[in-house]
Amino acid sequence: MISVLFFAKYREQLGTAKICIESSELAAENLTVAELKAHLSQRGDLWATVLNAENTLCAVNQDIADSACFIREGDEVAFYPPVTGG
Amino acid sequence: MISVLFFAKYREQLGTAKICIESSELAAENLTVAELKAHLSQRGDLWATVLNAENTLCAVNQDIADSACFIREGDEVAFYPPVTGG
Amino acid sequence: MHSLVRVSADDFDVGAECDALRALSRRSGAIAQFVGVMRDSNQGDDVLTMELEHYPGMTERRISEIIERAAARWPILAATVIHRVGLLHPQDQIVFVGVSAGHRHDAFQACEFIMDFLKTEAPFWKKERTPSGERWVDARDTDQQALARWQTEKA
Amino acid sequence: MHSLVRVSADDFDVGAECDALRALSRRSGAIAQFVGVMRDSNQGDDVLTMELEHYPGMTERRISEIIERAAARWPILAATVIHRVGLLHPQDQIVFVGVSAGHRHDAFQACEFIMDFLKTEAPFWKKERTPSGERWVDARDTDQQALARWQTEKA
Repeated sequence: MISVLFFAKYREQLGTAKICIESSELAAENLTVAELKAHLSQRGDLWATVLNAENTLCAVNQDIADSACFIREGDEVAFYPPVTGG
Repeated sequence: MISVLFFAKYREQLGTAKICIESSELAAENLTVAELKAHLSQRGDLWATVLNAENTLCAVNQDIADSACFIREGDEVAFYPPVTGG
Repeated sequence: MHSLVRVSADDFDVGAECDALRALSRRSGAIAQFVGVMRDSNQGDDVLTMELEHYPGMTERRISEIIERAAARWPILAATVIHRVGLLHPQDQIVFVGVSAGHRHDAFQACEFIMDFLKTEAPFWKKERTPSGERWVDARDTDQQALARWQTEKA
Repeated sequence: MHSLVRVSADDFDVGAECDALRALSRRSGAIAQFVGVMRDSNQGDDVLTMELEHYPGMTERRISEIIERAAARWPILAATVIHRVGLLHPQDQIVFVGVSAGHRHDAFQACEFIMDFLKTEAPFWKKERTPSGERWVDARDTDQQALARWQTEKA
């Protein structure tokens, strides 16, 4: 299972802070961030828009990750908009 | 009368924090800082050394002053070493 | 190098944080500090309140990592970063960055460096409540531009 | 622009000064602060105590003038400078410079500018007591060099 978290505007737009995806749902055992985005984009236009927005950021296990980063069983993935703290 | 103040190392070296000079003591009515230095240097070698040191600073009425600055009756003149606060 | 990172809904006491930094090292001669404060307007609109969201765990890790980068670049003795989350009002304190060093320029540089990277890398998000409703604050280009200095300017 | 200058033997409360700066303007989003701290060594020698002398009247005037110059260069809302005189011990606070501005880079720049000019223009003198006796501290070339930046660097 992998956990996928959404923050801030994306959390509100998608109406969820966290989803869990069973490995059995996924095509490959080790998929990339790009592949996870493609998988989740099947959930609907809103998901596709949020995940594929140019400035959407991704973290895997709380480290910033690019599209080519691999995701493994048990990982925590997060998608979020540009940060605005401080 | 003009007041002449000395600070820090100079105050200690000359053994005085303040001297008062009567106008009658001075050759001219309006003298420059350079002329005041020359006048005070007559007090001895130590005075000449302190006043003519390259990095000795001068203020007239609490504004930084160069050698050409005029001093007038009632003015407050100060000589001091480079500053080291903060 | 001592480092303290705290993310919390609680307000902080700048004097106590400064005292703590000062007490950590007898070699400290300079403490540079930054306090971010909530303004009562943004982009021409009144802002009544603000809600700060963060990514628990990752936020603290990113900030610690930013402090480590600063410490690798300037000889600093200690750094403290405190960031509030939750509901804030105008003039509330939002963030504290304090850096202790032997000399002042190192303390100033490291403090501003930490603040600039916190602004662009630490996962916090602001939502403003204005008289016409709520809105998420957009990231500012000027915050990205501020980073350019740290690539070109010599420490 | 609000400005406060205080030269005194009394210690100061960094938290209270920060709160005061914050309370002065609802447009303040950034408060940059510097606290100078007494080190326990200088030029390889232990320093037991330090005595700070100043030129009463002129000191306050020079500092006010430095603040005015900073305010002419950056859009700052308020500035506070506090400097102690008299007998100080290692780890004591010596000087506080706090600057409030709308944006952080202006606050940082003005704060460091004020500190750099205070170091070279405000009439204070330090006398150190070391195990081998008393000595007046010599002015440092690096403090003069720090000023060069403010002639060349764009605000």
